[in-house]
Amino acid sequence: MRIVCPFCGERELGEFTYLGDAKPVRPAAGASEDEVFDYVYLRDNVAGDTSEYWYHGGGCRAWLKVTRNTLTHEISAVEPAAGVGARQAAR
Amino acid sequence: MTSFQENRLESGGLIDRSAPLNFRFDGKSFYGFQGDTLASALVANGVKLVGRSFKYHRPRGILTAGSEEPNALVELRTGARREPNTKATTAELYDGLEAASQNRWPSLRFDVMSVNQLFSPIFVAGFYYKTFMWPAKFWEAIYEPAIRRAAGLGRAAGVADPDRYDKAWAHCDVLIAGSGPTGLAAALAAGRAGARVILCEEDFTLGGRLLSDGGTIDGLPAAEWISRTLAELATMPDVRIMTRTTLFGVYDGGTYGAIERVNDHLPSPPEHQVRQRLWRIVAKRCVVAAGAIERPIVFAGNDTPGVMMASAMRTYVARYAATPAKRIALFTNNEDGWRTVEAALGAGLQIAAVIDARADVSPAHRSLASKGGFPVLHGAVSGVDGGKDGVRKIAVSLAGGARAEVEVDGLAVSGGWNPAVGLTSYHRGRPKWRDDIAAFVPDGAPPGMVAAGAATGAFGLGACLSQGFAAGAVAARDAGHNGKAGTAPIADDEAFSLTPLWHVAGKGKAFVDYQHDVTASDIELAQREGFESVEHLKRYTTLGMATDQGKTSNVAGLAIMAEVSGRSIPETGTTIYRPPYVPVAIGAFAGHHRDETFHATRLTPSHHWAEEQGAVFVDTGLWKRAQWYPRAGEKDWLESVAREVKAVRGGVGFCDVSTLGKIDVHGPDAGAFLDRVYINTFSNLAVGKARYGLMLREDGIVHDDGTTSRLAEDHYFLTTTTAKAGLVMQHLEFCRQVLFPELDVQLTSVSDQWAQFSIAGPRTRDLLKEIVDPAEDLSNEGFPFMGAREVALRGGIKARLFRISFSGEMAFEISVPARFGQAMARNLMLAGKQFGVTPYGTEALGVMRIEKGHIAGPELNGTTTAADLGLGKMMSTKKDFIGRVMAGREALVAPDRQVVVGIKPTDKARRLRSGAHIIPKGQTPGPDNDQGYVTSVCFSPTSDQWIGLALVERGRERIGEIVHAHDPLRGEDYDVELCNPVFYDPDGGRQRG
Amino acid sequence: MAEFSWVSRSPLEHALVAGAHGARGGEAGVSLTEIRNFDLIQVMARRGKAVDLANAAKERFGVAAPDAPKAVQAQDATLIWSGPDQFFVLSRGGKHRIGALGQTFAQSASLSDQSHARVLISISGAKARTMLAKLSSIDLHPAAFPVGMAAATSMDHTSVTLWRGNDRTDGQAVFNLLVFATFAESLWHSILDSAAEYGVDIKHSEEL
Amino acid sequence: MKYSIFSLARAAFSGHKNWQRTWRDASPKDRYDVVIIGGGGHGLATAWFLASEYGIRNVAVLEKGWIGSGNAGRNTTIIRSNYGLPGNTGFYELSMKLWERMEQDLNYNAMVSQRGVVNLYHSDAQRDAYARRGNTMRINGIDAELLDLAAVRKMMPFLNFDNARFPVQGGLLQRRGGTARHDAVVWGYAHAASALGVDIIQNCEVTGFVRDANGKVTGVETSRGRIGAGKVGMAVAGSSSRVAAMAGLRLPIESHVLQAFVSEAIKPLIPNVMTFGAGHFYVSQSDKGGLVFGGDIDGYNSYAQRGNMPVMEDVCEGGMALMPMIGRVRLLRQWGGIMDMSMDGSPIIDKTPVDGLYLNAGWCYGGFKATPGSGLVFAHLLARDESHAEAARFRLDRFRTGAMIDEKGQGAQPNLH
Repeated sequence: MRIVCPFCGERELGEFTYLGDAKPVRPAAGASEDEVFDYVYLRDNVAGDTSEYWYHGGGCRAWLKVTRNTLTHEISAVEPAAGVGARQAAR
Repeated sequence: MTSFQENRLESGGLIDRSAPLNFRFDGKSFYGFQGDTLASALVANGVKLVGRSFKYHRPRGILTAGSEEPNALVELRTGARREPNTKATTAELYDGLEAASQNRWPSLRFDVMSVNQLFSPIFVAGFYYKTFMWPAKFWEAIYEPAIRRAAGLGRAAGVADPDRYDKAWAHCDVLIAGSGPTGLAAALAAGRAGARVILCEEDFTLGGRLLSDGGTIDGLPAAEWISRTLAELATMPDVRIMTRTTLFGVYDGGTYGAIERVNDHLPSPPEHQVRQRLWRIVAKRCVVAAGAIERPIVFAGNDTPGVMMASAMRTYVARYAATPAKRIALFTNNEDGWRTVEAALGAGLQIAAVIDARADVSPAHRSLASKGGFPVLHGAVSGVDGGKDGVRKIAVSLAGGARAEVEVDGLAVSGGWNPAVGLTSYHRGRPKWRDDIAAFVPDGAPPGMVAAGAATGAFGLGACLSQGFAAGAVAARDAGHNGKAGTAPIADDEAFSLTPLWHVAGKGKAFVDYQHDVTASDIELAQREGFESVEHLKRYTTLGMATDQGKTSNVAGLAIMAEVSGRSIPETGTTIYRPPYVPVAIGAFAGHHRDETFHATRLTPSHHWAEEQGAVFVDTGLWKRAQWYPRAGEKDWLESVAREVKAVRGGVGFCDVSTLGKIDVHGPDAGAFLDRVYINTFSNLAVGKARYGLMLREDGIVHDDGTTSRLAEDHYFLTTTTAKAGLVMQHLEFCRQVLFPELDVQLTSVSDQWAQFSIAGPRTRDLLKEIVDPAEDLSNEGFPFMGAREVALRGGIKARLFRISFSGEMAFEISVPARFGQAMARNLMLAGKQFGVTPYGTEALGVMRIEKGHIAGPELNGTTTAADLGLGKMMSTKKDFIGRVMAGREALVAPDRQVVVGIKPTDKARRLRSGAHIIPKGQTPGPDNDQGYVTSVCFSPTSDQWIGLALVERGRERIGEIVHAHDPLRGEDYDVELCNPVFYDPDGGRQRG
Repeated sequence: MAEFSWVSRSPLEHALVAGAHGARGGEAGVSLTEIRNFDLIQVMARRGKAVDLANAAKERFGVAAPDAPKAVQAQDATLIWSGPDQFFVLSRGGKHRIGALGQTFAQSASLSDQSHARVLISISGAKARTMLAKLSSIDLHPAAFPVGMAAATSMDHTSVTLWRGNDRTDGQAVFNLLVFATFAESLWHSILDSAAEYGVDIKHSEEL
Repeated sequence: MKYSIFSLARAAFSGHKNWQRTWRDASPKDRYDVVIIGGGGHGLATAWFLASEYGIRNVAVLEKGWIGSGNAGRNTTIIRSNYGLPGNTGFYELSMKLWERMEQDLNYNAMVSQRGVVNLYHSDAQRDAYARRGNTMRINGIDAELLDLAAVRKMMPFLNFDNARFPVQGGLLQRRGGTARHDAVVWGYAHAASALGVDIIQNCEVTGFVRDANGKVTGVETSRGRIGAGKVGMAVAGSSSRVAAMAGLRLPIESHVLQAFVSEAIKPLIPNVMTFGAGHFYVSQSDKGGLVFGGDIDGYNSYAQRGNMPVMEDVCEGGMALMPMIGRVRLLRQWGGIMDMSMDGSPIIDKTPVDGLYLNAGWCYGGFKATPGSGLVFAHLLARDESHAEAARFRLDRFRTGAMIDEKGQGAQPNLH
């Protein structure tokens, strides 16, 4: 598998580390145990296109949000994990 | 010296008669020529019997001339380089080659195990599932060892492979598999268009079937066209042609695996060179021009030596000028098989008959028969008379029902061709059936890949050239190259007409899978017993699971299953195609990652200094760390370690702790950031101070710990444990980039920038005064416990000094830029000489941390909470932090959790061991009273006895209780007392003093 | 009072043996030079300050800092992209120390000194690309990796920064490699292993 | 027909014409007391135990493809009970005891081969962890031995002892561990369950659940029509999330691909099952002669049933580091199975919040060795509506309460278990 890092270009799988589903959002401070439980433990585990976090640790150390099909492994989109919007704001 | 080869033609072939090569097969010496394979050289020398089959030990000869060979497997080379199951058909001949037949005893001709054939009525498919069950104990003792000895084929060397391997990457626009007409045409088109091209050919000569079948292309004989084409390709700097290289698999993102047999054509690799190289080829497009494989027809006795695929027979004759037989018959169901007759006649061989299963034969072939004076029999071969010396006679069932017999010493068989659909199907693709050629062809392919030529069922030369050329041009264009490709090479298409015939009924064993001895009746039996799915068929009979990967057997097997189960072939379907396309040496997949270079090695800045001191090193992750520094006369490591501990506790010592993860946390929000990742608060830490921190995972379990210092308002220096350095950095980057992108914070690993030493012991300050600039105030007031700041050292360099203590002594950690690490170690020795300074290793470090009750890896085991470790009070209730909520779940705050406690044996002389379990005193050990286990132990020179830490149920409430340490693995049982985990200086006066 | 000497030792000092290595006969296919005397500062933009950082860099070095994987040659420094909104300043020892750069970038960036954290190896020769193909998954074809191209990548599972410097006077490409100091000896041996079949010429230099 | 050497010899005389189907090819009835989704080892074993132990014979096993087409036919055939945490330890030993009598129970030779499993260690810390685990095993009445270097050398003289990056220091041995012929386990349970009246229905894909007004599951919709059920049990590891989603459930499970590899068949070389402690590699040799080996999962969610090269290389690197004698042995085939990776690395066998729907999932790497035990405890749960004593900790709500069974200590990160 190869991932097109938005910063570095296309790189081979070995440079990346997988974290998992990017859909769950960390609940805000003060969230209930149930909400945090859901965030930490429950997964849709989709067979098909899914958005997930990958870390380009063997390269530029950016966290990426990768849209990938779990049936075919085809990658349709990659963006910085913080989101393109957040990144532009940061600049 | 004679190089007489009885079955070698006087002229012709692609062999170099001026380069005779000596080789040995089963101890007997022979000659062949440069350009031979082992198989062609054996053919040239009239060797027919080359191996024994897997189950029945039947005599077998050479069936094919390629990597699909099921029978002609040998042990190649000797000693440590012995390679089992090497296909003689792909082994390139070299001078001095040694090969031996396999799976026979005492010899190939007289094999005792051929007695198995007598039991063949019982040894049917799956027989072992129905028997060997009684008595139960006999399986491991008797039945299984016998089966294991009988099974298997060749013998591995059993000693370390002496050769080297490596791996490499390659990149191209267009990757082409195969150098037959299709592949060469594709390379021409893509190359001319300006694409970067890699062409892989598993053979050592380019040309594919052209080398055997010839033909006329662009008006030139095939050989001339090949040279002209190669000459043109050679002018293109971005076209790379790799021979002896098999493309074996396709992986995601256009990554392909290929194996290059760099030096297998030599007795051993030249110095500094590898035997084989694994390629990972990244290609934008791939053209599969892998051709097709001729398939056998299943009939009784079809495994007799001398029965050979028709295309293989003409390969031996045309390419190698070697004649497998003198008087041959052809058994075919298609037009292509006749080309073998043409080739054989051209080489002066005698044709005894052609048995054609089709109703009609073309007029051209009919006249060829009458000119050649041999009969054309319409029917099928139904039996073979012969044995280990080869075929003597074949029985033919004629179309009208009559029988005929033909005397021959060789039988060429053509059942049609199966396109090589492997590469196109490795992403679980299922090929589709084409009735006109009675074969499966690719139905789609992984992204970026396309098949062309015979691999798609286009068997004519003209079609191969035009398809290959077109595919090459399109691939180049898709990869962004629009140069002019010119015109495609042109040739005529041969006729290909086929009437499917899979299986001829008859008496005697008719083999579908030669190597695994799967017969037509085995398939019928499998169907009868309900194993009708092709996957069940494969698993029940082992069809297609041999080293030839079913290349000659799979389609015939499922065709027979279709027949007996009353389904069509496409309804029956294929099994899943799995890589690799040819078996690949495990050594090649490892490359240079073996022995000491299995993984990288990390060295501390003072490593070579420690080596000079005679340190013993220990592997900690990738690190080599000094474990202890033995001195002459010390009888064991315990003695050395005890000396180091005493030296620290009584004076001063130092230890390289550079392996700790070190991270610069910069930015205005650095403090706020740390507040969210640590359970305790860092934003209120004063500049110039250090604080111990604990971080949790989001599930509430302890992740890591370490001290973090504030060096400036917007600069913290964070340390992690050695083991977790990389993971913590990854976690912090996740927090920074994903969870809290609103914070202005920057992270950099500075683990390699700083050589860090722990200096500990009551004389630490004395030592430091020697080396630190006198202007620096090191007094308790000027540099209090948990102080942290930059200091100048004598001689002009700057260091970071932290007053932190892992040993419990008065201690500092000092960091200098890493290239001064060695100098620092030497200077510490110099500065501390008068105080008896002693370097200490990780063992002494461990002893002192246990004496002090500090937790480390064995306690931070991924299941312990802050409270388990006695650090529950550190959890701030005033802020959110990673793991806060989940840490509060009921089972994680339950009162009966196993918590860290100290232990000491009641018998002071008793040694403790980690991994012993804790059982209440007086009870019989069992799952219900297993209350915990010993995590860390050491001999404490300070207490003069073994001490340890343990995780014990309600341990903190049970201080003083005598419990039982139960260690059945080591046959030890003894009483220990649960105690305060801080064995040494519990009120901490020494480290503050 | 003892005399302390502070000798700076390269992490490769032990492993690097100048001279020929591997196959002999004919010109060495690979030349390896370790460069020993340099300052290397990591510069990371603070939140919202990327533009300010670019301006400050331009002012100090006269060139725009790289905002893509490139190495930009300034008069007395090389600015090498190392990640989004960050780059290295590589210069001859003493030219651009962290203290001086800290003033330049005080308003726009966080700085981290990496001068001792990396080893710098320069690789060239007729077989340099062929050898690097064994260690690097990056496409180093001249069209794909021209002079000035850089990559934060991994070799043999070890993080490195790789960039193509100016060609040698004989036209051969030059590949520069920053390797983590504690991995350097290990990766050095991997490089030697990979290059041995082509013949290797080894030296070190204090000059950047 | 009872299988034995005698029936085999008799059959030989009649040219093997009289063999019956190994299991009946059943068509679905309207209703069953229990419908089990998934015709793998677990589903079939559950059916057999329901019929043989609990007297419930009106049972159907629904398989969307051919029986054994999931992980039962796609594993490395290892059986062992060397687990270290309460919950796992007792359960896997229960399973091991059932392996030991399987052939006699089923009248089918599944080639259970107790040739020993050795986990090699390369550091003091690993030794201590194995000591802890081995002692747990012994306390639970399970055989375990801690081998020192000399003992390992004697048992496996072919390992790299002399120039290894991470030298072997010893190993944890379970002699009763070993291998079993994976496909035969499936066929054996099918054979025996079918003989007791269980309907095994292949090519029957479940497409939905039938629920009554109270939400209780009363049947399943399938590609072969609606089938009523008193209770429905899921044993579809690899697809658990997908099937559970049809009932509106989200699970603490991710699907990951685990590759395995087999070499060409060679004469006996490796006597037992070995795991390399300094990398990702484990190996045994099949009775047919192939070295069967594997390593770590590829590390990202996948339903593709095929893997990528980095892990393949990583596994072979581990193999060569441990035993450089396999360098010239050729890798013949590679395949990938879909692991039901749970959030703590341990299985879930429990009722679900949906009435009438029962869950058997989250097996991670433990699925094959668990087959008989899983069948028994799941049958118990289905028959009695309460957990079997040895499966009481495999609760679905343990993640909510914090009572995880985390052998590797990796937390809620399925790809690291």
